[in-house]
Amino acid sequence: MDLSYSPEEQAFREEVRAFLRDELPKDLSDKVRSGAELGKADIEQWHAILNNRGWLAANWPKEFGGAEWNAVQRHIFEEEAAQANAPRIVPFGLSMLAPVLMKFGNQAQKDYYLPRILNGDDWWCQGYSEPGAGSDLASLKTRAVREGDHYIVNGQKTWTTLGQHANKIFCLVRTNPDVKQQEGISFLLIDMDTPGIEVRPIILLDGTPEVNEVFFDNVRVPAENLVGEENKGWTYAKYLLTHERTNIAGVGFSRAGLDALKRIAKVEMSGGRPLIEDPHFAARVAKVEIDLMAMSTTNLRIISQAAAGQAPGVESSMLKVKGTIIRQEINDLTRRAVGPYALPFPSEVLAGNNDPIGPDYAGPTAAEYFNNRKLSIFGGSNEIQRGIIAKVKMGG
Amino acid sequence: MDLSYSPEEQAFREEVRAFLRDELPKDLSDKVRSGAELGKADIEQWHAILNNRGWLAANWPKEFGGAEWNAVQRHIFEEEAAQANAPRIVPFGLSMLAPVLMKFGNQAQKDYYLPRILNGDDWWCQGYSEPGAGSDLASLKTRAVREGDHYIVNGQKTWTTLGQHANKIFCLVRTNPDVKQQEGISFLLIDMDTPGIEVRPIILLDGTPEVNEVFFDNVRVPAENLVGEENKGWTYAKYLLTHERTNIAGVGFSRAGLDALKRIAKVEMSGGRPLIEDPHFAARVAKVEIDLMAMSTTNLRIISQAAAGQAPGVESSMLKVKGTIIRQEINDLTRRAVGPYALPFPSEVLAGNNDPIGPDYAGPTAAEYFNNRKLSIFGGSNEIQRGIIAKVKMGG
Amino acid sequence: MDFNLTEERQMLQDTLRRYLSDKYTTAARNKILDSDEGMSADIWAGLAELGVIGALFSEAEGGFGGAGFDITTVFEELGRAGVVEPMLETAVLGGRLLSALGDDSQTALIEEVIGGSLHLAFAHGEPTSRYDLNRVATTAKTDGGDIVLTGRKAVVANAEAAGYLIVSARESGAVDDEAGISLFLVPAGTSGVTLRGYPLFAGGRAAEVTLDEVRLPASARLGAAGEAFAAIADAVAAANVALSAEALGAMVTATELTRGYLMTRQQFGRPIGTFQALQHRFSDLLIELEQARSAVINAAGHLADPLAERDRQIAAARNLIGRAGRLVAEEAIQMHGGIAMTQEYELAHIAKRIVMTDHRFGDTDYHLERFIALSAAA
Amino acid sequence: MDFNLTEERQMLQDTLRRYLSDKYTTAARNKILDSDEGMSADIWAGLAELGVIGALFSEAEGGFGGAGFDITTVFEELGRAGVVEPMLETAVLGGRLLSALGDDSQTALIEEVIGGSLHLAFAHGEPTSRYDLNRVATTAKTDGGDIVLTGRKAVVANAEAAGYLIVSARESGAVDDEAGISLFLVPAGTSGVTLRGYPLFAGGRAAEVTLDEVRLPASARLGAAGEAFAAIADAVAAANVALSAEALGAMVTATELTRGYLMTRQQFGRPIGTFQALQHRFSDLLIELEQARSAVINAAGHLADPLAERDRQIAAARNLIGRAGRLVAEEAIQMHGGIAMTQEYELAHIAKRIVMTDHRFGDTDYHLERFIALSAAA
Repeated sequence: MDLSYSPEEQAFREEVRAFLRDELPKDLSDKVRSGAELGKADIEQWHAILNNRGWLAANWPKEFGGAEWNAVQRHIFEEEAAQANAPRIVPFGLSMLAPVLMKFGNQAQKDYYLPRILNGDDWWCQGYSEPGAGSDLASLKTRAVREGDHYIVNGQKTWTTLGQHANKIFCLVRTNPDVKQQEGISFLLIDMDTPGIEVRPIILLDGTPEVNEVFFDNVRVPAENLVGEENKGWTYAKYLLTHERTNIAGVGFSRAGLDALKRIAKVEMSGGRPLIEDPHFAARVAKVEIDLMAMSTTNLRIISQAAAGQAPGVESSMLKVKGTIIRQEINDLTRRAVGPYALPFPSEVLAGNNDPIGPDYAGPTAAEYFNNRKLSIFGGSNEIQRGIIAKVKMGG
Repeated sequence: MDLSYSPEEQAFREEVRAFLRDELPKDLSDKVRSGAELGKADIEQWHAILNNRGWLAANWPKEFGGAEWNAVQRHIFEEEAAQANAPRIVPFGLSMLAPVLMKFGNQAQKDYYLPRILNGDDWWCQGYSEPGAGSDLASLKTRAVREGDHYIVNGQKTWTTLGQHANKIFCLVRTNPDVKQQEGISFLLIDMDTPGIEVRPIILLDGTPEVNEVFFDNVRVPAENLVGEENKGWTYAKYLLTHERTNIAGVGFSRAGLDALKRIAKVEMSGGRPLIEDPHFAARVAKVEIDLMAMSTTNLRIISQAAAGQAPGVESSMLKVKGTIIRQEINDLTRRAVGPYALPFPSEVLAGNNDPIGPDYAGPTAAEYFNNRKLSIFGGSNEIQRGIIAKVKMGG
Repeated sequence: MDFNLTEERQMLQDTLRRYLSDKYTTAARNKILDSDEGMSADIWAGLAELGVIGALFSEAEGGFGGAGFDITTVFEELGRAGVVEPMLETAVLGGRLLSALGDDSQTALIEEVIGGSLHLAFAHGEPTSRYDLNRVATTAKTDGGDIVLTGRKAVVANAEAAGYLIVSARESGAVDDEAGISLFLVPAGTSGVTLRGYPLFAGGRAAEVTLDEVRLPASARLGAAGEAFAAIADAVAAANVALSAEALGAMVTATELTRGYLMTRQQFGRPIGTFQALQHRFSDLLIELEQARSAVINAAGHLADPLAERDRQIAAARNLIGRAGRLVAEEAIQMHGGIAMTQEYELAHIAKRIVMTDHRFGDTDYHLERFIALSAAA
Repeated sequence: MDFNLTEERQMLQDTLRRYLSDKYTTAARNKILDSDEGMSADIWAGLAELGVIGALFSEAEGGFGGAGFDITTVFEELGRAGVVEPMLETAVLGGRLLSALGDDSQTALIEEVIGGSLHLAFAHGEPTSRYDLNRVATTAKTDGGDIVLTGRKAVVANAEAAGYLIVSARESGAVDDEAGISLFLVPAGTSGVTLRGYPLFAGGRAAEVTLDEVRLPASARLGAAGEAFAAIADAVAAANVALSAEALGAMVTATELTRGYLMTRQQFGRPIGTFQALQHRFSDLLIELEQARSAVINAAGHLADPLAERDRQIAAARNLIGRAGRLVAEEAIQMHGGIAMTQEYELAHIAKRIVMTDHRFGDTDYHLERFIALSAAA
């Protein structure tokens, strides 16, 4: 047991810090700090900068062009990147599809797709959820019927995050409707430009067009776009879902959010004193900070225990549940901290086209609070995670 | 809507107050105040005093010798009695068996048993729970086989509160093992002096012998002791369980407990000031007080809505859940309030045979905290109550 | 003690519920939310015609209600339907301030309010005053027979629609003195008044109000100079009762929507409402809903009490409803899952109404501290 | 960074766990709880022999450990088994105070402690000092070459068994000054010392100690006059790490007992662990258990840090463990139902150990306030 950073780890932190100082464009970090929406070009720019440094794919093996960082390195990077208000890395290609391709894809797929993910040639989105399925993924209905060397895909996906930017989608499709639900599913890679695909935005409760519905009407997908074996897609899907997602606890985001909250609470006045000196508010902030300090260690412990590339399984469910609770609590406190100035919702200001109403930090707080309710719903709801934990831990 | 007490209600409160001032023996209220255990004689004394005034059976109809108070009167009495540190009324005969007898008993049973309950001739205990059954009451195994004009009872009951004082027990027994669980149960009245009955105390985690196991070995019970019809006992049992129990929310106890807590927190010093001025402690006390203020109104609303003698049903489940949460929170805060003096457990002091360790209010706090965990377990656990609420309210 | 609504209030409740369920559908409301005005003139006229505004005033004021339980009857229904029209600003805050302090010509405006032809806005909060009612930096200086107002008012709900802003300003004392605050009736369009309007996150509109040497006749003052604080506190007490009831109504709807969803939505081959974990959590929501209703009753029933007890009960209610409201809003969204995250779904708006209540006239913590202070003083 | 136990600590953990699971059965412990001594001399000797006491001291002190992770390794195991023997008093508090302040003849006692032949007790808290380490009203007056102690010490754990009481007393300053406090080594049976002993609710014994003009030679003082506070704070910091680890161990056992019960106990025809509501709540316990473990690691890993950071981490750990511990204890009892309410069942004792930790060296709220103060100062 040793909680101190080794000289190598400290040197790495300095390296990350210097990189962020030198390479992170100020207009990007300003947008992140103010809660403004990032456009596709913003994210592509940041991905390219990271890729240029060899740091875009933190947990890919070196052979595929990854950084192959260990748990502590990833932790350090996430901490520093969040502190510096770096844009978040979009995970669909890098952390979700890529591990599946590395493990189950054929050589041609690896050779073709992995470099394109790194280079930003492809923007992937995820075709998992369907209307009416929710967390019951395996009940999916989108059909793919083999016709010669193509699959003909019909159906609908939903909650497709940033699908409006994507040129590719990886999909779970039903290739055999006559067997047990989990046994008739395949994993397909689909070009979004294929005729018959339509993307419609879903406006979220904070007004943002972050997620989409994707409709498939007789979409012809080359059979070579099948990953692994037909009807084995459920295995790959589970691998993707439980695969080591280093940032599932969101510790870096929470840390940055907490720091921002404390800055706000030092400036906001309540009853003639800074809000942070209000004992009740200070107590709530302290409790979530204490939870986060422990979560940070929990995260490092769990990720360290899993050998590189291994799935920590049920522990990642624990990280997800507690991590989202902490992030949502910080969102709640931040909204409260700004008082009446959480009420305005000036869309033109949030789009960056006008002066803020009240203090500049106040604008996005209510929207972020509501938007981040998704954290405990999407990607396997916290109820699903609790069920997984109970199943694994009580099964013995 | 009118929250103010009418002149009649105010007069009633004065009457109750005068009665308590004049009639409640000081040695009894002292014992209650200090958390000392009440003996059988103490309770019988208090019951007799109340009965003498006609106030023992608050919600019995007048025809049976009850006070037939309305909801507000009962509320006033409970508030005043708790404030005055009156002993609690033991409910087994008065509030549990009696309503069943009034509704389902035959004339002979009513004529014989009801006056004996009022006069203190009988001390009833409850034979519902069995080892291994827990909240799943209907799975009970104690058998009663009809032989001529007797039932022969074999089996075991448990968690029998104050069974050590009782001379009678009302029991759920299985009279038909060959039908659906709920359909083969009967409701029997049994004399504790009958040969074959053995009572063994269960020592609770705070050291008190409050509950018992009761063993039945070929116990002969006259058939006339059957209440209602054979195999219809489940109906009577449910009636008993969901029957209006005026005090299920425990508002009076909570109010008295909260007042005691505040008195303690004014005396206890922390960091050089009274504990009640510590903002964090004050906040926790305030939250539970706010919850209790609302609960007091919830209680009155619900009881007022149910016409006299009617079962409020699912609402009493709500009162039970929230009422126990509030009482347990007050117990927790009281334990915390006394600081290190919650640690000692001098049984001879608690028995009243020695000077207290530390302040006199500190002695029972830890024991009460642990003992009152039972509130959410016994009498239908809070999980069972939540299930009832969901079933009724979501069924529509 | 009596926990039944009077016959009149029962009728008001029935009428209002029927009207809103007919006219204030999700589609209609979404259209209102998207509109430039942020409210519907038709709905406002309809509410006036039904007597809903009049129910918030006493007979002496020209209405037929005005007590705590009238307020809660109206606002629970507004909350159930997620109504965004500015009843709080125009009728409760504006109306009560006029009534409490106005001279005959000023109180004459109440008739227009009740009739639905006049809107009001209470321009009191300032960029750094947060929830402190006593903190007023805007100044009122007498200049000859005139009064000159200078300052800034923050998040003034309904400012753009209001025929008059009721503006607080300090005539004397330190920035947080209760004494020295006056109210002024400022007609819309008065020179020197600038509004920067914007929509609110939970519907409706507000504005930042800049007062740049706004010159008014002395007759614009409501009541005696520097003595408006008590009336402000009274009006805000009534507003807090209204907000509590509105949140309660919205919580009822959130719970009902959740119940419906749990019973119909299928997952893993059965309605998700048959899963025990959700059942138990739903039961907790129902319990908190009963508690919230009791808190609203307590607050309304003590609105006419002596100030200390009135304010203690109101602080208790707002704190409890703040906690219960957050629980209900978050759990309702969580139990719904993704659908609740979409703007067009009823619950999204209702949840916003519940949560954003917490940013008006004190949040959950503010009211807890107030409760502690008032309890200690008692 | 490294989250693995060293080989030595792994061995210590294994050995201790095996020993306690053999010797410290529920039956054995219930016998100890019922005994007049409130502890077992055999167990104490056994622990000494295994090197468990030695593991709590550094090599310089004659042990082979003494770091934060040695403390947590030992105390997590003691907590798992619900051990009531006074390791905290004798080894952590007593040992560290001797080591920090003692002269050669005084530190020589550590050998007896490690060997198991000497018990110690830290007589510091007073009837009204609650958790304030700086609040010492007991006085030490010099009288010729002697020192005379007068005062009362409250809830002195292990006082009856101790060969020496380590008594704090004030030589100068105000009642809550950190400066001016000294420690004195008071042999058992010293004239003027009265013990009123009693059992503790969660096992073990303590005493109210009255010091009535207790006359000691000046050589009884530990360290320099009036300068003991820093050593007290250091020893209590280590005690807080130990208490955190002990509570963690007890939480592990409570959770394991609950898991076992949920999987075997049948109700409504199936194991109650198959009911989803309990499954989800049990999952939350497991999550909090991981958090508690991390909190213990953080506290132990920062025990040798500069004081501000050390104390901030320790306050964080005790607060988190106070919250998580209450949740685990209460939920474990609730999920068990009636059986957990009986004295003889393992969980009853374990739950008491968890909850009553909160009454030693500061409760959950005390540590939260400390955390806030230390964070604000940082």
